[in-house]
Amino acid sequence: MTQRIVNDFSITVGTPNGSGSSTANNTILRALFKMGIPVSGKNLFPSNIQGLPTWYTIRVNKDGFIARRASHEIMVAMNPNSFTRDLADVAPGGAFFYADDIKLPINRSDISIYPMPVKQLVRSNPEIPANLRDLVANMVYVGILAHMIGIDIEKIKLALKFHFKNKEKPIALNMSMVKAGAEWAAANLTKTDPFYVEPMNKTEGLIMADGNTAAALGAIYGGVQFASWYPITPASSLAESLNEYLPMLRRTPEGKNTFAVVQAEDELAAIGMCVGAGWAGLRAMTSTSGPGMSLMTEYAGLAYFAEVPLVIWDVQRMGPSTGLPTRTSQGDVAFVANMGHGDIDSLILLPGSIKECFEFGWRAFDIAERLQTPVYVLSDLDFGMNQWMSEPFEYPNVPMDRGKVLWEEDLEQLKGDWGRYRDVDGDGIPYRTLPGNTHPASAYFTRGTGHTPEARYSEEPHVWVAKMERLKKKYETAKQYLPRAVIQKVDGAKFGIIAFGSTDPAVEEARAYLEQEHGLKSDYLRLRAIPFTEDVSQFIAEHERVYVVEINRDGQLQQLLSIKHPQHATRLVPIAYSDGLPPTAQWIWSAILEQEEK
Amino acid sequence: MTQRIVNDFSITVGTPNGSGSSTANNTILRALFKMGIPVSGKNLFPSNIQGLPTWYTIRVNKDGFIARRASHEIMVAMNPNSFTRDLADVAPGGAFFYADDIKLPINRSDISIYPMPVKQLVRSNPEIPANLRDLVANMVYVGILAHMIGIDIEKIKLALKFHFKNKEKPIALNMSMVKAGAEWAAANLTKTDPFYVEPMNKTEGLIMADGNTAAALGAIYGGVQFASWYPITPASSLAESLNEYLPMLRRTPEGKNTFAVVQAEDELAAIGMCVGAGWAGLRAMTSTSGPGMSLMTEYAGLAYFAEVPLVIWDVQRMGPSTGLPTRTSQGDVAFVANMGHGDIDSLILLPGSIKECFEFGWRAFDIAERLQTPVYVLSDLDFGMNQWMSEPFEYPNVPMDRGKVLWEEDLEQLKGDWGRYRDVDGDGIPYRTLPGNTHPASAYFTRGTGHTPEARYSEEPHVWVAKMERLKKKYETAKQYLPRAVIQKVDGAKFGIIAFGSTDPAVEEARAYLEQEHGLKSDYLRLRAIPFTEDVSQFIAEHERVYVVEINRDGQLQQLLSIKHPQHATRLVPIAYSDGLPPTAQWIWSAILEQEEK
Amino acid sequence: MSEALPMAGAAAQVNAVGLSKNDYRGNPTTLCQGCGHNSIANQIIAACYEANVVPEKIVKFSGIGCSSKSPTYFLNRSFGFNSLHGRMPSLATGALFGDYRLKGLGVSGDGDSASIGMGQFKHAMRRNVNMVYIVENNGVYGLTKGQFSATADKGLELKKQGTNLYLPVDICMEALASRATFVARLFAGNAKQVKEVLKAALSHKGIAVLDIISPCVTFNNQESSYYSYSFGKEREDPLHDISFHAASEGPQSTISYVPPKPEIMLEADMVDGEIREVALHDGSRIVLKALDKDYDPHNRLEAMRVLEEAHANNYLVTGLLYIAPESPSLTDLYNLVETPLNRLTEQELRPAPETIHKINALMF
Amino acid sequence: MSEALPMAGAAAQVNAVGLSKNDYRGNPTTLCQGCGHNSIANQIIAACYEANVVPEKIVKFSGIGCSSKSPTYFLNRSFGFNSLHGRMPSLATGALFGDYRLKGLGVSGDGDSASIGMGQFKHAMRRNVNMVYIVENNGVYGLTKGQFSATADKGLELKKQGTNLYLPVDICMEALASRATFVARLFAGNAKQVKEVLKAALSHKGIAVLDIISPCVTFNNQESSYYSYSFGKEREDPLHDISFHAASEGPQSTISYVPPKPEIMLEADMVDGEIREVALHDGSRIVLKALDKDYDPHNRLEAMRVLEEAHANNYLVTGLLYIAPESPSLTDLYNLVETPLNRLTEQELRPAPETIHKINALMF
Ligand SMILES: Cc1ncc(C[n+]2csc(CCOP(=O)(O)OP(=O)(O)O)c2C)c(N)n1
Ligand SMILES: Cc1ncc(C[n+]2csc(CCOP(=O)(O)OP(=O)(O)O)c2C)c(N)n1
Ligand code: SF4
Ligand code: SF4
Ligand SMILES: [Mg+2]
Ligand SMILES: [Mg+2]
Repeated sequence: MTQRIVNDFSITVGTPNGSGSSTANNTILRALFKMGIPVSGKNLFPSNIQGLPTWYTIRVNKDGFIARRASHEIMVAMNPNSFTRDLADVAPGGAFFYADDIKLPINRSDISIYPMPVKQLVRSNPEIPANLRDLVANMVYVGILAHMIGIDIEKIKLALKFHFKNKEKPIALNMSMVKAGAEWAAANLTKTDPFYVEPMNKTEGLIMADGNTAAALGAIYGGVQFASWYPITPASSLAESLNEYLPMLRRTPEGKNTFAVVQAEDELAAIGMCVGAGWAGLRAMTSTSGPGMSLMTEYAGLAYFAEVPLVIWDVQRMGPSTGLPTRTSQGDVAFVANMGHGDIDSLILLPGSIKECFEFGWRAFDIAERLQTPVYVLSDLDFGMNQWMSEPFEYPNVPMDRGKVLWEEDLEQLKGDWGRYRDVDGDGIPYRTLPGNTHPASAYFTRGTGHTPEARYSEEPHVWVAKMERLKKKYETAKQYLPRAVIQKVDGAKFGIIAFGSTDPAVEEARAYLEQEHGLKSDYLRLRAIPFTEDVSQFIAEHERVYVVEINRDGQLQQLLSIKHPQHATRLVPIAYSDGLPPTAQWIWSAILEQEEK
Repeated sequence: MTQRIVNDFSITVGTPNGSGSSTANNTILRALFKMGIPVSGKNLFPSNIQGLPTWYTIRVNKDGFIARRASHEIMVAMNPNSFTRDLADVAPGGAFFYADDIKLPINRSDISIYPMPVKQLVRSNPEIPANLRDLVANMVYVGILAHMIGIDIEKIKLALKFHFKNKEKPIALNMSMVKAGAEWAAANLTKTDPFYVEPMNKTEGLIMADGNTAAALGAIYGGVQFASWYPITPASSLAESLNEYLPMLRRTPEGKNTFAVVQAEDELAAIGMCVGAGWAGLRAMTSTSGPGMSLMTEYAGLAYFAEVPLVIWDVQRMGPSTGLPTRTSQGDVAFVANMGHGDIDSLILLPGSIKECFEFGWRAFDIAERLQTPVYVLSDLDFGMNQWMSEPFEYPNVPMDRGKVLWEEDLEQLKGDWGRYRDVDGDGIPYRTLPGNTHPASAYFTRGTGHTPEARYSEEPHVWVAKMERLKKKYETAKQYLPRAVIQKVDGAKFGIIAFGSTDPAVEEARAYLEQEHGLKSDYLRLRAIPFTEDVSQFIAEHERVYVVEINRDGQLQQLLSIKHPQHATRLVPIAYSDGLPPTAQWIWSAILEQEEK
Repeated sequence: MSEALPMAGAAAQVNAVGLSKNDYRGNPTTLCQGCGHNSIANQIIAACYEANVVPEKIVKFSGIGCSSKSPTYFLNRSFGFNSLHGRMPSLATGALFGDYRLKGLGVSGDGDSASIGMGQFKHAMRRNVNMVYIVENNGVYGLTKGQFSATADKGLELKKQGTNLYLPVDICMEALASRATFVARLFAGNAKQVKEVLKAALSHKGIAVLDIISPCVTFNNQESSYYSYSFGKEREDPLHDISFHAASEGPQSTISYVPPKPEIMLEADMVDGEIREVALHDGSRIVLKALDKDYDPHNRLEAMRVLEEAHANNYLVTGLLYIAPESPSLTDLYNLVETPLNRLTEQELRPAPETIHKINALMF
Repeated sequence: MSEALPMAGAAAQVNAVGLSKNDYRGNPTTLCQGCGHNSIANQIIAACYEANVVPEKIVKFSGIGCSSKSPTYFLNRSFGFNSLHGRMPSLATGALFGDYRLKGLGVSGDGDSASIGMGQFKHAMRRNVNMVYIVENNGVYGLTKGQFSATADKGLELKKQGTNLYLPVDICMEALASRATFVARLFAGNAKQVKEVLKAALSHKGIAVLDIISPCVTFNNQESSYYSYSFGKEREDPLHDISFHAASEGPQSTISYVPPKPEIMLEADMVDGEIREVALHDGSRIVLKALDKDYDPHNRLEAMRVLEEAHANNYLVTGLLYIAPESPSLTDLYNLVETPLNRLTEQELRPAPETIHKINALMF
């Protein structure tokens, strides 16, 4: 047997969709996390409810690199329909566990092969009701794996306790199968592969969460008052998390709600409701994905032009069109930047971690209300639906910014002399009043057509130009309210990298690899908002080559950067690729190497 | 009296909307045209049916420069509500005609003032029924103007004959008022202004048409089989022209239709129907403007991805949002280029004359069917709804290109072995079959989700990437089918200008001015399609400065050019402005001068 | 803003909430003279004045069209939002959550609601959004110059448009199918009925759909159309006379735009010519006078029958077709705090700092 | 493409157009086992086989959802287009102009047609598009994992979603309000009835709306819901037995997918238990057996009454609710040439060269 390989490999489980493997997979993930080992788990699932092949891939990495890897050292094959392919996919020297009721040829001798008598073990447990057998079958591989690579059974129990909210019956039932698996493995399997896990202390103080939950919680701490949504993968769980946590966090002692969540009839209506609510002074949000974004275009343009604050979460999936509904991408950047006919500027937030999903969850409202405009938050399926290690969520460190709102007493002071679209402060941001304001001068009329500073209809050329120029000014003003980029500089960097969102772990790993293996040091700017602030321009100016990493075909962010930095357009090299799977470090470093070696 | 100014001035008529002045104004325009003088007429009208101020401005220019001018040498004021402003707007030394029932102060002495007893002349004509008085009142100013500046009364009669389709009664009625006006002017007015028209021969062989009619006729000669639309200004008259001319040109001898036009319930449905029809093998088109474009986004993405040919006319108006529905703009370029979530490439045609509206009317179908993709044609309100002098429409000079379609006999030959999305020819364009094909191997299943070359559903990463890369290849292939740019080079050019669409007359005039007045010669590329072909790149490469002229705030085309020409991004200087009115040469030359003098 | 202020110093007659009719006016109309929509705007002003509505308690909504322009012609002291073509309902739905005490007053057109807006219109009814939803129904697209709308009769001919090939949408039938809680068909030329039903609608809790036949004098005034004045007047078949009694005449609190009073419930069974009162949620009432027959506006199927009959016999039936006075409106269903949502403070909206630890503890 | 070819050399039983049942099949389902949608797909296969439909004469359409996936599970030899969520009707409307001889067969879901698709659904009915429009109605969004759709009952509770606050859309009531020319409510568990009504629907000219209650075994199978199997089975209240007689048994021309035959008109007045034949546009017939009462499917209001009654009494009524056999379908209204539009040649489509001069002469 070769050298032990500890805390540095990937485990992939292949099951049929809907077979209930997610409990098992999450249990492995959580147990490893509780052992203190950096991990990530990614669900690579089909757009289907039951039956099609699905995979769950867990990265275990002692150095904290938790991007997906393309190679699978340990494969658990539970699905006859993907068996052959799963077998082929095991890395040389890897381990292949499979349910032994699958009777298909096994033609590899370079890996360790472990049959698992799953059905048999389940059936031999008399406590398991017939209708639950298929469900708990998955616990068998948890047990076998635990024994074979050394997952702490106590941590598995912790994970199950969490999963079943301390309900004893299911915990016991599932644990019995885990143990049966472990015991069977102890008695029957001889380890021939080198992969082991060992406890560490690298996850202490961290939490485990998905980006949609984080975003919903962030919004709740941001005081969201109104949310309208329409179901769509991978965004649905964001609104569903609102439904889950709002009653817990946002009911008065008398049990009354300080919020309303409406499931709309479609995305046209979802955003329409949000625009209405935002206009009426509520912190309003909607969440959707590509097809929903396309449908929201017309209302988004109205909100921009009529200056209505609202927050739109786009949990990106693979487009164009219906595309791959259950696969991740960063393909909506260019679209969102141009979302609407006519001249449009979009404020875009780009969370780069689960913690930032939470933070931008509340911060987006401050920005939207301050700037009186839609704020788009671009997340993606990888963030939205996968479990990630994360720093704990931080309570907002600044008071809410409700922006420029005039109430009765303000109007009293102004003697009713105000204009909805007057640029009083010279920052391009006007004042607004809210429906329900009982001052007789409070009301104004809002429209998507040309209007004067007093909100009256106008087709006058100079009135139009003044309005549009003010909006442009507002967009400039916005920069001071947007999160700055996160910049890492190292001595001797040969080039810069710009990235955003869920690619961060892969970028970090690629940087480490390039430095270690090729002596190529790099600076790194993680972009967190559009429009680009001065620091971004400076970063570009400081580097002769800047690789712009993104999960799409066309290098959309690189294009936007080019537009704003014509003098440095040739420095911006797109590293853009999108095949539906979360990015790997290898993709990034090999693409950069290819360029560097030119 | 100063020097006579002949065939070089502007006439502007101010009336209340809906007062029936368009017959009168068109009559002046047509009569001047028939006198052989280059003219243009532009309707500057409100988004309203009756009552609000509206203007019609006619440019008369012996040198053939027919862009709008901002100064009005002759003003006809028929509207009390715009009287004061109209008076103020007359160029010094100009002439001011007004209906004398408007009793408002006249405070200018630097212009010629001519009161017109409009009501009186109308009432004094016993042949005019009371209910038509207001309508024909406008003919009075036609007659007075005719006498005062020398419009040939016979040509006015020709214009009215055309307008009333040779119906004697209305022609006589209107002519009587024209004559009454002319006679009254002869008897009562003394000319103190210098403006005259004189016959020329500069319009011989030309026609007079608007871009929407031209586009509809072009589509009809292109064999349009299906059109679905939803009313919207300024696009409605395109579809309405289809309704007008299709029965004349596209019925069989038996009186049967080779076409269908459906008024849809909205733009989501209009494009949906078009996608259905295009998929089923029809030359399908829809026409709309900004808000409709926004609504078409989702289906546009599907058509791109599922590779369905269709033609979408965007007759641009002022956005964002509802904007100024009756004002012109070129503000949808960036949006259309990115129309849909996910990675998108749009084929865009940019007609630059009325004749090209006709030509692209048919050519768009050839391109759409050849490339199996949506083709966007960007026109605008100025083209779409105003009358322009134009070269006559030319019968298509190439046979129809129906693209790669397999019928029963083709499948017979292939023994049914084909795949909807196979790249057989290496140009990225696959073959397709059409519903109704009775070969048992003809059918395939179309979807907006990932699919193999055999059109089966697939989520495989490499299948996705292959598909998207083929679409990119197709976009490259497209270049050979798109109209080339029109390039004018002159010796000693100091810079280049890139423009497109309805700005052409203003650009030409600005170039002439810059050369004559400032010795600044320029080369000029009139862009006619996106993606940019090699000639565009070369033009940019050849000039140190390239001014990109467009009617929008953000320099949208300039941005797209920057993206594709990073090495020359700094050369591209946006000359972008948009206030709702058709552009003037002065705006262009002054913006260029400002840059050149830096 | 100052344009919305009542004329200073005017010694006008005032209503129970101390406002003069001027306080209910808007800007001058920019619609065509004689447009049916104008008379509806006037009746809105009159109804609000007479019903002692506080203008700040009304929020105006509209889509896009000539009809949708009308909200600028009345109630300058009410907030208003002229939204997108066909998408008024969603906007109103969201906006009314801002302050549940506000009443929506939406003006839409037949193109706006029955063509492009069909989906949102139907879903607003399903949700019983707390608004008066007026469809100014002229069978054409006025603002885009006279194309057929979805309520145009099949076979109708218009000059530039040819023949309409599709079946008309019946706004009232749609409202009934979607279980709208207040459905009336009116005729813009019948000012009094419009005003009285409007007052009733303003008092109704939930959605009140008013399909008001409102002829377009410019683009659809042919003899063969339902929507022309002349024809409308002839064919009109009034179902009831409705008159509105404000439940209170005294000055009102600024909280409610409609006079609150003890409820007066509707009696059972009606006979010909009987006067029937329908109790509204806030205690004010409408009185129905049965002209033709015992008509019970609480029976959805009966309303459908009347519509079908009218359709078969080619006439217009006007009046209050249906009312379900006891249904909770949308905001009622959300168990909201008493303070309007848009007046909640940071303290009320942001969970306490200590909760963040509990939340983090849940994340594993 | 070859996947769509019938299995070579199979000596299967064939129908009147010479096809075996295999020729009507699709790919294996990827829906959940036990999903109501699967049994509907099977009945589509059976109905088309028995009705001697030529698969190339059918065009399949769908929106997005579990239901909308089904078109890949039947009729592999038919063209198909899985379009956008809620936007199938417009796509079908345009596509069927390609060749007016084709029949559309659309499969949608309740989310797809009653939530996001409400507007297009209604307008397809107004236009009487020549298609069978199946709504596989389960009251939930299956594919997005169990949220309420617009047909979910008010008050329904689902684990992750809480309580449904809004009134349900009644697909059949909507179809009737929009004057759909063929309206049926069925239950996916009742295979025979589904098949027979499907055959009738395929023979109908214009739009045939089939609201098929099709339980989602995965996300909506509670006792309190209309759409669960158990409940559905109990409550189901069959209106008629419908059996389909093809008017001709001989092999058909490839032009028509349904056997053309001399028309047989419907007789007047039915009594209990009587068998009634409804004549369809192409001469084939359906036979209705009145189970409960004299039910006349030609009376729209009666159909509404039956639905209202069922609603009031909390049961499901299944069967053919309404048919208007003589209405022209959309393509009939367009005075089209005999050759299908998509087979016209350049000669037929491009006006002759000399016409351009006339056109230019008109431009002044
Ligand atoms: C998305 C969109 N499509 C089209 C239009 C153009 N448009 C403006 S008003 C209108 C029709 C209005 O008809 P209706 O609602 O009946 O109002 P009316 O003018 O007849 O009162 C249309 C189609 C638009 N503004 N937005
Ligand atoms: C524009 C858009 N919004 C949302 C979705 C996500 N989505 C896919 S299927 C579906 C609901 C399907 O429900 P239903 O039509 O009832 O079909 P079922 O799955 O229940 O058969 C939704 C919301 C989408 N594909 N497109
Ligand atoms: S066009 Fe018709 S609907 Fe519009 S304002 Fe004029 S009369 Fe009214
Ligand atoms: S989730 Fe429900 S609707 Fe979807 S396939 Fe499964 S059972 Fe059918
Ligand atoms: Mg209308
Ligand atoms: Mg469903």
